Amino acid sequence: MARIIAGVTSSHVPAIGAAIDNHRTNEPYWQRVFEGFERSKEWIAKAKPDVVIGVYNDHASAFSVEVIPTFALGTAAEFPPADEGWGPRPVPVVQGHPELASHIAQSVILDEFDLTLCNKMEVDHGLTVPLNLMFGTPKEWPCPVIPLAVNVVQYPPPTGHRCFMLGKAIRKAVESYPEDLKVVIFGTGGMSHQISGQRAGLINSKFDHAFLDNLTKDPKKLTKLSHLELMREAGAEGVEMVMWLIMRGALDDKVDEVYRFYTVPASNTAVGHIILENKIKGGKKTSAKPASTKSASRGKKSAPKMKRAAARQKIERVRS
Amino acid sequence: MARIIAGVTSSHVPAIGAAIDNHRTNEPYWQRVFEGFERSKEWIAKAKPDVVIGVYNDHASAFSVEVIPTFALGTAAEFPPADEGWGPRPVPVVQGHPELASHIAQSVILDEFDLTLCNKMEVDHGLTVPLNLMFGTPKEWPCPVIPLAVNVVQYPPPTGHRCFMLGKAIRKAVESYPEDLKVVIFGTGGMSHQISGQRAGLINSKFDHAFLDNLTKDPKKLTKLSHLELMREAGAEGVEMVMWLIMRGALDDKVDEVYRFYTVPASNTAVGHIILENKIKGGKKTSAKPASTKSASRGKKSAPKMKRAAARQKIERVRS
Amino acid sequence: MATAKTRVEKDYDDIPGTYVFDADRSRRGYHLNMFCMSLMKAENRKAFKADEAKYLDERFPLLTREQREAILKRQYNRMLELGGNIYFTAKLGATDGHPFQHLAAVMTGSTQQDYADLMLRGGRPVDGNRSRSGKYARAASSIVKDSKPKQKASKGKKRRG
Amino acid sequence: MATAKTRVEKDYDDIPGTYVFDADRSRRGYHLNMFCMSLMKAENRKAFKADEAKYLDERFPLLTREQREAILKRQYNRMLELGGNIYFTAKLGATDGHPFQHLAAVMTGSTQQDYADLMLRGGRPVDGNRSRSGKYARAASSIVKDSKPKQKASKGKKRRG
Ligand SMILES: [Fe+3]
Ligand SMILES: [Fe+3]
Repeated sequence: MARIIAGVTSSHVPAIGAAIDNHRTNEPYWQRVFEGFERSKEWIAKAKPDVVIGVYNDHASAFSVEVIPTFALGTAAEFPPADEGWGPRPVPVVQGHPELASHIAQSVILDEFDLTLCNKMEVDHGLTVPLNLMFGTPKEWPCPVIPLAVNVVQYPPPTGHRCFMLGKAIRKAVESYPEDLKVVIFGTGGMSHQISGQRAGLINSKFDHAFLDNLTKDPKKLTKLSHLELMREAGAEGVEMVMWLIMRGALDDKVDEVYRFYTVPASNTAVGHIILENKIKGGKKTSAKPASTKSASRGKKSAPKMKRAAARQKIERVRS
Repeated sequence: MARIIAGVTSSHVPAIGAAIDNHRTNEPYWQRVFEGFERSKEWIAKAKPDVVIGVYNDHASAFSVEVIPTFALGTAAEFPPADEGWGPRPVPVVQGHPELASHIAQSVILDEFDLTLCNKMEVDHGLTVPLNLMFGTPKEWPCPVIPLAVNVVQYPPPTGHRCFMLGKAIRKAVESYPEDLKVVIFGTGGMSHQISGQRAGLINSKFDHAFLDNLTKDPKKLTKLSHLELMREAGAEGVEMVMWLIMRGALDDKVDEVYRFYTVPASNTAVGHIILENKIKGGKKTSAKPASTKSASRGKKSAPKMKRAAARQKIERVRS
Repeated sequence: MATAKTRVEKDYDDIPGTYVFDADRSRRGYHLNMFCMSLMKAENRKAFKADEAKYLDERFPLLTREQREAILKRQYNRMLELGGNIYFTAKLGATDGHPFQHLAAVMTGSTQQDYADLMLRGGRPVDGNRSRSGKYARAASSIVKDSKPKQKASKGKKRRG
Repeated sequence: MATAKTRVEKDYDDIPGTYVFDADRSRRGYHLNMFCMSLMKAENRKAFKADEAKYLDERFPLLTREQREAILKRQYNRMLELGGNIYFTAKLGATDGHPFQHLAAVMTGSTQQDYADLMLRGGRPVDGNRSRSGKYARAASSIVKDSKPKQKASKGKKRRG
């Protein structure tokens, strides 16, 4: 039986991708961001997922205003990086998992989610940046990835509640797949940001921290946020945080928050990142804890600690 | 306030379109089919809808196996007829109603239906044949049509229950639209038929009649039919009858069946057609009854009667 | 609704003479169906007719050998087995200028006239065509009332449907 | 969730400096956004740069006069007003070789340096930027605990978020 062992959220700021592609990750501005993911890379190397389900949104790359799917699940064998205006990102082609993806599609549609299935789809920074943040820049991604693209471009996106329920349906689908597979689900986008209009540049860290706290402990509260409140508090484009709730819905009600990182800014955006593990099942822990060794401190800034208090201290420092 | 005054179901057999396009409607074989819609044309001329919502499925015309939306709502200003292999059907371009369609999209997505919106879409015989059956062959369709394409090509289609609930959500959306508009909703496809494999040619009139009976009186029973039962009893392609439940969900719980017609065969398919009106509201009837005058009898076959018993008698005659 | 369990088992495989176009078939038949879709353009139909094998080899090199053969031999059931869907394969029949009932006759192992006559007689009956395993052979549908008599049947009028 | 009533009223129009890209804007901006999308191909970027007005007139004749002018003058807020979406209009900025923060500076009436500094200082604060009508000016979010003290606050540690 396949099972979802953990969920990861991460912003997918395009400038992070540009920093990687242009080898600028050692600039202090970007170091601050990438250091926040050092421990996460160790964690995922230990967790070794067999498949990643990547929840993200397309940014007018694969989908224009001609066809706008609310939920588009990638059932293809591979997903090339999209040309977002400067040629495709120099990242590996994303290999899909057509069998599991089709199984999820079938199960979730019979559970009354109205998916659009994509047997041909290019994927943009929304999916590939989080893969870089978690896996670095390998020649090939270490495991297949099933993309799930969510419309957050044209209002209205699906409600947070709908997203949460889709997560639950995905989990049920995964657990009815006969092969033994460890699955990690990524929710991407956010955190607070607005990149359009006179209010561009908006950041609301108070809101972001509350969102992170509730994501771990009381996600149902987040499912009650209206789009209006999300846009008002977290920016017009911050509404993409509804996607995190798909990830959260796919996990246990009670989870272990094993890592958190938050920094402002990356380009125009507050970067938020959290790793949530399902609790012990059948006597054994579902996945590895992040290693507490090795991750070197660089310069003034220490590598982020796993404890939340420490992580917050760091945030404080970064923002001051 | 806009309101849905009635629902119509109709098969959308491509050969019916070919018979129209090739001027063969007077051949006895086709006369039998077209006569069944004479009263319906009179009915709709009296009902004068301001907008039609046309629930249908695409048959590998607008959508291939690259992108498969479960529910695709047409929000464009117009929808040209698709080239299904012999050039587009010589029928008028379908004019949409972008404002109402967008309003429905927004309302229904916030009600947690995961639509795909299409601002560019060609429409095939699935939509245009029922328009011909109801409106004849005018130079322009008499009113705007909002297409709603449902996946019934790749298994699984949405469940009948999901379709029924979508109908309810569409009704709610229509009723929150500020302009006074009379809307008629078409559910198309069916009835029993299988056009693939060694079982091609399957017809199950008993099932079809039971489906029609329940459609009027007890549609919730139909929402419990599994796809397996639908395919077994009504043919692999007969599963498209789930679309009729979208129409039915958009109507009152109790409706007046004002017309019914059933005949076998049209090409490979059992043709079923029913008109259901919402009951009197606010003191006045929501729409016109079909005229009981004028419709001429031709040759041996009398024009179908409104009464079901009579309609069935006719069916008996037609099939014998 | 099918349960997760029966979904994995594909309950619908019990229906005889039927190839339900599910995700597995869709994946298997992707290039076959995309080939059929290409025939929606007049110029492609022309190129295909001019040299069928060349058209397939050049434009759809990912077709399997079996699919390629089934296309060239117009084996319509075999195409369904190999992941084809009837709405797609029908475009191949149309390219050949065949009416749909020709394809139906091929698929049912009949002549076109016999198939047409079958339809005029009311089509292929469902009795005897429900179930490979025989499990559902006698069962009628849950909505067909005369197979499950109810109190309402006492209305006097026997229900036909 | 917004109710039907508030949806028609567009509750989100109360958010200052914000153009929510809803179906009405999407419809209005269809050709503007499709123009921007066309810039994803190198050959189109080249053709556009060679003669902007000609490119627009020949390939996107259905742009309104206002949209055409906003494009030519790079009026990024005006484009949003006229139905543009930022993910689309950003492709125009990219075609010009501008970093995104240039567009942000244009939209916020700032210099690129001032905008960058604003972001480094932690971004534009939400206080004072919630509401045109003032109705929500002081309200914080329902999830931010320190704006709505609860019993749990007695835990001792003051919540930051
Ligand atoms: Fe994004
Ligand atoms: Fe059909």
